[in-house]
Amino acid sequence: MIKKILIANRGEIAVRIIRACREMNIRAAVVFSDVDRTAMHVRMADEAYALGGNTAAESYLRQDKILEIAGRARVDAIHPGYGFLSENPSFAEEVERAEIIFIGPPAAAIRALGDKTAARKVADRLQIPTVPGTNNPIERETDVFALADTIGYPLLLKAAAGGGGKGMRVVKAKDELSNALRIARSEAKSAFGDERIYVEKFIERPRHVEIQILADRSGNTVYLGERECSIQRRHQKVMEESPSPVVDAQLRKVMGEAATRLVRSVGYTNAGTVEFLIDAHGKFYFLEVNTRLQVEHPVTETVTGIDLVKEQIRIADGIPLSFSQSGIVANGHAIECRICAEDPENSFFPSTGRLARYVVPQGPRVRTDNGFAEGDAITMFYDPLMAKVITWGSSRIEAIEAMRRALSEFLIHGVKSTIPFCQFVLNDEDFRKGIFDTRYVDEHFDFRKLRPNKPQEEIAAALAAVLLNRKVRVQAERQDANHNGVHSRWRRMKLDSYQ
Amino acid sequence: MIKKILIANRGEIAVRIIRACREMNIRAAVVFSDVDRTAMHVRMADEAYALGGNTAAESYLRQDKILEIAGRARVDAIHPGYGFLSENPSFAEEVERAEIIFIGPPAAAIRALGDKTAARKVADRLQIPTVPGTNNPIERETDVFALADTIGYPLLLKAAAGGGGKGMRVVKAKDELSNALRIARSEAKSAFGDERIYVEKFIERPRHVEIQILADRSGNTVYLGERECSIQRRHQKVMEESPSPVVDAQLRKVMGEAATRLVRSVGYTNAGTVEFLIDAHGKFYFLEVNTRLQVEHPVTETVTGIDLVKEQIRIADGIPLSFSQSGIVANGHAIECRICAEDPENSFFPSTGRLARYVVPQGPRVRTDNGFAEGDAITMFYDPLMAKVITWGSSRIEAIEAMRRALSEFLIHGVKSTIPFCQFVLNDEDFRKGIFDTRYVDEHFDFRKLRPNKPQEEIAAALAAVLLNRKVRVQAERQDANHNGVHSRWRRMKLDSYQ
Amino acid sequence: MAKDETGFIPMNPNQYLASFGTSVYTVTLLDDNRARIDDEIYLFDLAETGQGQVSLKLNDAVFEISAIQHEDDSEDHLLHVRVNGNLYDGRVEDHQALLKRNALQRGQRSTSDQTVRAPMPGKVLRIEVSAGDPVAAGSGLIVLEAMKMENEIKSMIAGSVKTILVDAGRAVEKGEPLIVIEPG
Amino acid sequence: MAKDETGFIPMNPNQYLASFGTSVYTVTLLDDNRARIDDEIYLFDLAETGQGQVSLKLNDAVFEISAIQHEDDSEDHLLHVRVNGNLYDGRVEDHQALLKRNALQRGQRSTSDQTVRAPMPGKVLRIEVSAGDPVAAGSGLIVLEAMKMENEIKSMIAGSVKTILVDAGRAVEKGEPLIVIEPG
Repeated sequence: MIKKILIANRGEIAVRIIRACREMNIRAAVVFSDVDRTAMHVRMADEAYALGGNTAAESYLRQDKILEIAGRARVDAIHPGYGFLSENPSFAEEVERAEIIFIGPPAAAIRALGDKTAARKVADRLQIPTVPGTNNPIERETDVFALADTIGYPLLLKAAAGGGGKGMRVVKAKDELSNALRIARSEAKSAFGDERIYVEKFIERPRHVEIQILADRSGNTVYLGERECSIQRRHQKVMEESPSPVVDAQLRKVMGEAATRLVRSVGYTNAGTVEFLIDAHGKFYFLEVNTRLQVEHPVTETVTGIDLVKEQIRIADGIPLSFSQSGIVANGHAIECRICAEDPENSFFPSTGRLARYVVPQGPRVRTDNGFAEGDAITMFYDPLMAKVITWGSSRIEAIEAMRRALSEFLIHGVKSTIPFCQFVLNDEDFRKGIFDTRYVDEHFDFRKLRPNKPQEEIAAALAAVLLNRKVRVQAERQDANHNGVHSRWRRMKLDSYQ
Repeated sequence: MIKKILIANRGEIAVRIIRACREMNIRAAVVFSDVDRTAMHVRMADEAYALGGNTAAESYLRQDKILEIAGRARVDAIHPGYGFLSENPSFAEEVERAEIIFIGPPAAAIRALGDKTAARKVADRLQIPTVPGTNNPIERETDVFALADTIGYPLLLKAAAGGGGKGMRVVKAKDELSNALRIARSEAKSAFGDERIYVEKFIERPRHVEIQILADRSGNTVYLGERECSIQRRHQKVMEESPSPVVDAQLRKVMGEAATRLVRSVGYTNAGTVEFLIDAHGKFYFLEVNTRLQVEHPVTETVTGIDLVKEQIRIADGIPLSFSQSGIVANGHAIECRICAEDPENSFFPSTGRLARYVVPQGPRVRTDNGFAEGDAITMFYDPLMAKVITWGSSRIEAIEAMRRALSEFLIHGVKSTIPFCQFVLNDEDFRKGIFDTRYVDEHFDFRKLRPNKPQEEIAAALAAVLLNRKVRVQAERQDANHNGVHSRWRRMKLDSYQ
Repeated sequence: MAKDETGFIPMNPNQYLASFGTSVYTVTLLDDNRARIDDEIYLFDLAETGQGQVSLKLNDAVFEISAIQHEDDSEDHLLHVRVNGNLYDGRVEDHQALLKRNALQRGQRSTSDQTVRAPMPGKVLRIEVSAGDPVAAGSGLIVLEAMKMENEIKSMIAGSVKTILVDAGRAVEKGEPLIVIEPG
Repeated sequence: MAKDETGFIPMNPNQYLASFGTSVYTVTLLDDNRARIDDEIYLFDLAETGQGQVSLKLNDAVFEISAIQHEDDSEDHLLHVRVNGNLYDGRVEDHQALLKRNALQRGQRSTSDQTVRAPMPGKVLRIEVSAGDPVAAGSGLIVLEAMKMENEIKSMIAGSVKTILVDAGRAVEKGEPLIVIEPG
């Protein structure tokens, strides 16, 4: 039985897993880099082990150190979270070789589905529709050009080892291809250490919809409905919801069963996500499998009432699922906003700094999965995700209004954040009607509309600034006066002593 | 249509109502006493109006000022919250006379059910079982003694105008009666300005179970299941849950229908709660009606998904309920802990002070309805309730484990709180099995068991205290050294200048 | 871990007595990251967080700690230490403090009269005892009204009422002495 | 509310210019709770909260406000003011500051060269322009790598590249000048 878990991650997801451990009376051990010595995941853990270093490569990606610590700490299992080592099949293998439970799918299943090219082959074999394109990474530029002519533009270039939209490039026309290919390869190399690229048809107006699955070690596989993840910036998700405004019960069943069939075929266990695109005609295409917990898992938890992290731990411990497909009922609507340290007024550039003020929302229908506290620093070393806000409503519009309310309470001072962007989306009529696709940011978003249009607030800002300015000046004058006072006294003392 | 609401309350419930207003795009105006100028409900409101004074009588109970402000602020409606003016029928009347909507039942319904004696008469007429006792307040001590002999001991003395357990006294035997009567009258007078007392049979091993109802202005009345509120200290609820471990579907229906019949009979609208006792044999007795929102309303919201505050506002605005009795489905289990500034090691005495540290729990399955922030003061003027933590689980035990986790994150430094008491209860085997009644605190609770039994934490406390002690000493020495340094420099300067 | 502390004075300036509940720990700081606590040596690392708290690593275990001085109890320098949210009350005495305490204890008769203080601000409603009355542990002494409730303050020890320091009707501050009980 | 601020210097030491976005407010503090903002008189009450914020009452409306000085932009004393969670960037100038600014503007040629700064710490991957190159508003200048992403920094104005201050491969700090663009 799992009594102690090593969490090989940081930030909000490490905190999320610690909380699940607490509720299951499991001891939580964590690892940390030098800058993370006082990070929230360390503060909340039961045990903490230094990795040294600061960059991901020096710390959270160091398989050797993590395995050594797991042995020393005598943990029963390792939870990799998302990112870092979570989808690395050789790490999963090494963990299992050390007779420690890897909280995730078997290495073979990661290998079979984690690589996009391999996963597409499986899907093709099972006759699950895929996006037209290559099943193999293409090495030579001339081959890319030849294929492009077959499929037709626009094209999408994707890193074979990528994920979360990293290393993706759209190529609109032939004359952009050569340059785009170079950048995509360079990014893929720097992000994943693997510059292989593959090429596919770019689906226009696609919605990104994914199916959450759970598979236990007794052969039960279920799907937990879908997540709509079309609101993306830089090809990365920033707002997600469940259910999707375009998925009805019939489509949910077809996609859910396709996802189940896919993971079953490779002996998959634990949690996983099968990503699809849905085009303007409601046709879906298999995209890839994320063989791990997703960032956006809370929206599924919120509507189904099923705790995915606890289920991951139970499955890894050999416990069968306590519910069947028919027992999974989605209730109401959930939305998530990712609160990232980025500047939406400046192309979502990362924003670093110290959190001078950091107040997270509270109250009804709000869940905040958060990895930082006031006074903490946001460094350039890791992912800019600070927190996720999840709201629930009995209807989609109630969830949206709850999110508007929650974000109005979220106070961050010290770094820029995606909050104004999320507020823009929540106020946008098309979004509120459910009409959007993955091109939403390119087509709808105007950073000049981010600034709030509230004249009374601006007047209040002006007056408060004047009053604070005067206060600072008065204090400075008082200090000067005191200094003069000291000087005078000192002069007087000299006079007294020596005259 | 309601566009602006005046909230005639403070603390967590005022904040709760502000949040509902935000989500409904209604402007929220609040009132405040002198000490509350920077209280959370003022900070979060759109508009704020000074009442002056500090005690409740000087501020939040001043009907005249509140009505004057409501007129000046041109609000459409007043929400009274709980406590203060919420169950005062003449205030409701005055509000209506000023052509402002009172967000609560009509004055006549408050009058018919708000007084316990009147409410019992209604219940008797409808053949809803009540606890044996008097329907009228008893004035003369000799009459009390005579009645006591008829009913038999133990007896319960209750303030006619009381609520929330205030002004209640158990009398175990005849020789205690005279003294208890004196104290009960004095407390009733000081708390409610009404010293009338009534007398009833004290039900042994009773569980306090209450039914939430909603009634719109179109004649629809529904019940939203029950709340179990037997964990009480000083006859006041401190932990509540829904559903109750002792209420099955059949009993829920019978009690729910009794509650509905009762409120319907007096033309009740808006939210209300019908309180019952359930004895050891599962027999229920009508106790009283709270003609307002309850402190513990979030547990019902959490399992039903219905937002009671929003429904209150919609009903007051004349909008019919959007669901029928059969549409109300309870999902999973919710528990609430009241976090009060009280010392559970010292008879739950109120504890005042400044919140040097105040960190509320976050993350999955936790809702915190909170009225304070770090740096705020807890004064002696008002109710000691600081926050409510509500957790949800698919099972009762999952909700309990989530609450244990949540309370372990709730950090309060500066005042004592009920957190250690709640932790005691959450760890208690009888509570975990669902075996408890309103005598739980008297019979199970031992304040000497409140201190955590965690040797490693105590060692950590000792070492941290030593290290902080040394740091303070070193800093003090350094300051002394600096002072000496200044002196030396000053002496040197003198020497330089004048030798 | 509980030890008899009477008369024990550490001679090492890096040695401290930390009293928490019924336990008394002898803590010796060996260097910047090693301490001996009673008979065991621990590796430690104390890091301040941005929130005015500290994160203490003790061997591999990690604790989130914040400490404040008890406000209305300045006479004995009680520390409230929160470890992972749990409260530990205690005090720390170093070489100098212990020397001072020892000298004080020698110099004056150790009296154990107990001063009953107001646990909150409020109004004295009734005084239920008179000077000289015998009291049992747990028997009522005085009734305070605060936050709309009557709160009966009880004696923690058996003995007799030595002095009554307040009158009925009087408003009292938190921590204000109300009654002195002489044990016996 | 937007006014031409050129050359306007308040003669009253209680008068300030507050510039927020495209609006410039003339704020005169009349006494401790009255201010004239442009042509309107407001009753105000500023109260500090325990959290280092202020609660500002402006007539009957109430705003929760926190303000910090922009860290890496010390040259123009930009204030970040959060009102009810929304961000307002601006600056305040009093009598003295305005006199000083006016003197400065008379003394030196007003140059509007734009310095492009690093919006985050990172590594310069590529420089896409050379000195003298014409640039359009929105055209790419330099590619920074940070947080595992490539970030192309674009010109905000049309003009030409005056100076390139960094080399490819170089690590840069947040706010560090990268390129100077001459408008035109």
